[in-house]
Amino acid sequence: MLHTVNKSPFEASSLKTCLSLAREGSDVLLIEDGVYGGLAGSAHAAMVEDALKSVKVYALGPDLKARGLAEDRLISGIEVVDYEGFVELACANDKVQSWL
Amino acid sequence: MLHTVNKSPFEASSLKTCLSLAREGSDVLLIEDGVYGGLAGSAHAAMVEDALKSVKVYALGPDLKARGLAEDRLISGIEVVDYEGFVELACANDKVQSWL
Amino acid sequence: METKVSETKKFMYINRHAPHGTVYAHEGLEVVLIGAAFEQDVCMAFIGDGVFQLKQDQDTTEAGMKNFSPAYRALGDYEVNKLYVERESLEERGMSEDDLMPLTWEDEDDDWAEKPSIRVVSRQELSDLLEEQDVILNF
Amino acid sequence: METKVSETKKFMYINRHAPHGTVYAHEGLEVVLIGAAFEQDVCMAFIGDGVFQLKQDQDTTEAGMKNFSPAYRALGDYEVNKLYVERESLEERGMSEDDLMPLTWEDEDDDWAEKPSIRVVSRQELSDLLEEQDVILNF
Amino acid sequence: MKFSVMVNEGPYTHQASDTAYQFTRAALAAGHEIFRVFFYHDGVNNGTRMTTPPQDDRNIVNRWSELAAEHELDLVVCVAAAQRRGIVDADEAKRNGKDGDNIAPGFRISGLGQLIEAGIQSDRLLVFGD
Amino acid sequence: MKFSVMVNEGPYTHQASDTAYQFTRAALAAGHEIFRVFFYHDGVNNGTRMTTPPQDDRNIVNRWSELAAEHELDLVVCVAAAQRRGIVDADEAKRNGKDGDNIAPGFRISGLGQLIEAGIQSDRLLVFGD
Repeated sequence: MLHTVNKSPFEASSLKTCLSLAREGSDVLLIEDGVYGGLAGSAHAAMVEDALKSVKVYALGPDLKARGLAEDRLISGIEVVDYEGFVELACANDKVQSWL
Repeated sequence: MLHTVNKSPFEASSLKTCLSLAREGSDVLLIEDGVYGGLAGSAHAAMVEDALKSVKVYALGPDLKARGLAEDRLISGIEVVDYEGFVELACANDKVQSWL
Repeated sequence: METKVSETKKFMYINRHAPHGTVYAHEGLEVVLIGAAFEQDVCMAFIGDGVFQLKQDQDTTEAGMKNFSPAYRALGDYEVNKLYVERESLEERGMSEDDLMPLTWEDEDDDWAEKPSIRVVSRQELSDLLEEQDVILNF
Repeated sequence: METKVSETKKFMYINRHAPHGTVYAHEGLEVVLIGAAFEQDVCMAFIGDGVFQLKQDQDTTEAGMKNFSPAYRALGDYEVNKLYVERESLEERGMSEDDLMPLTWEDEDDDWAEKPSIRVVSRQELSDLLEEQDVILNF
Repeated sequence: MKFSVMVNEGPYTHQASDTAYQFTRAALAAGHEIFRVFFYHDGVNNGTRMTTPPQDDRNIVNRWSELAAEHELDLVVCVAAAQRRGIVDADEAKRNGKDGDNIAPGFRISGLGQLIEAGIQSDRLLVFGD
Repeated sequence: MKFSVMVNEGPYTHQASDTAYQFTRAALAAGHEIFRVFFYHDGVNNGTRMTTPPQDDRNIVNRWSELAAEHELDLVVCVAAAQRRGIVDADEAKRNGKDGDNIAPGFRISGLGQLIEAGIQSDRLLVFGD
């Protein structure tokens, strides 16, 4: 199952809710303002690092670039994908849940 | 100075930001989904109770009723006002900041 | 993956927004009611502020808005009778099951016995339910 | 309270939204640039995710959106040169002042010396600044 | 006292327009002046005459139009925000080559300067949004 | 694979419509089928032909119209959501007594059943919103 999160964890609760409900082996894709959730050294980094033990976390490259975030700012273990990769993740998982 | 907060503290950070920046003696008015911030016994009640030591907190009655929240569900010390009271608060304070 | 027209899919409508402050709860409920005609296997989940949608005694008169909360009572008639409410979300908000509207449905396989539609479940149970679905819509 | 047409008021534009995910930052900046013509005493505050608006190296090409971030560089020319950035918000996000665009203005009272527009301030200082304002707009 | 009101979200989707309306009505009832109501961001969508809400719901656009007629309110829709979202009066339609307009009675389209002026001229500026 | 896409926010205000567009384009480029794009909530505002965004910005509405023309996409605007927000085609204008319409090329107005059908018929339903 693919989960997408499009809001910043600093302003909204959706990343936290997603990670609390995503089962082991799920894919989580950070898009739009959700990519801020991937920032290393932030107040929410520990939550994401903890989640990385049981789920795979991706971040959408075009949204990182739009926000001036280089890949080396991301928590280690987060994989960057483009829109093509987003489509591939949607195919590879049996369903998609958007945590709007 | 009057601060208004219109979002639920369970989903958004605006109440927390408001209370961290509101100076002693300020008025804080909870409107729309912001009235959930007034709920006694919630996970955010301690933050509001703490704020009540230095600011006055109001909640908009029509928004409480719309959401089925009786006044006795509110944290003690929160005063309920109607739209007329909202106008009076806006008059009594020299400016209004909406934490959108 | 094979898709048949006659296939019955498991639909979950996740409700995460409080009512009235935004329209998502209201327009989400309209989707569920329309969707009921399609005879799919439907359930609803109420997570986070979504639990406030089921609060009793909503009265929008003074706010001058439409009170759509009575429409939740129609869900049972449309055979939408699995409403999962996350226990942790209720507790975090200082709420309990007693705060929720007593929604029911009539079980035709059990002599039309009136049964409760709301089931308070743990986050873990909800997580399992999510995995079972075919289509998830989030309002 | 007396209001004179010629009065100069203290305007603060508070920016609390990240750029691109929503339009508030972009349309907020448009207000500031238009407002500059009115010769009021103007400042901007960047709080919470608003600090991300000033992040260097924004490139929206692949996302297919407009990159409005270069417009912040025009603020100095419009004499909008008090941009307060909350230190706690930067730190919470793993960011530092080095991440921000080096915005400057030219001080005509100091032989057009180029001076920095961004001032990183504490939450307490920001709280004091809020109190000094006459009009506050929040984007 | 002289108030101005800013509305930043469209009708129905957020409560902002409802709260702004109730505040404006209460201020007028208390004898205050409303210098201007300024519609920005998605707030410009309050200014279309093309809505047909369900009959058992309030009509948010008509409510503003009627309040404006009754109290000679100045309802201003920001032109830049309106262009992004498709709110058009006869002048804008002509300028931008549109085959029709959709502005509701009592609303006018103007620039952001009207907002700044409202901030300068009013004793209080109240903002309602998301 | 057969995808459907749901867009719940209007143009420019939220990135949802942009991301949905980029996803749809990428899916088509990879050879997948787009069964339907359904516009709900403020998403219906993507379907007006009255927008005039700044010339240096993308034209979100036209982008959808052009993609639809190129790939015969089915762009469906929810009728109930459209009525609340003032998105109108010729039929709706007639039914609701409006003096014009504003629907953009390539979009059609229909009921919520089209969303449910998309969920049933598609292998994956992707939702983009606030």
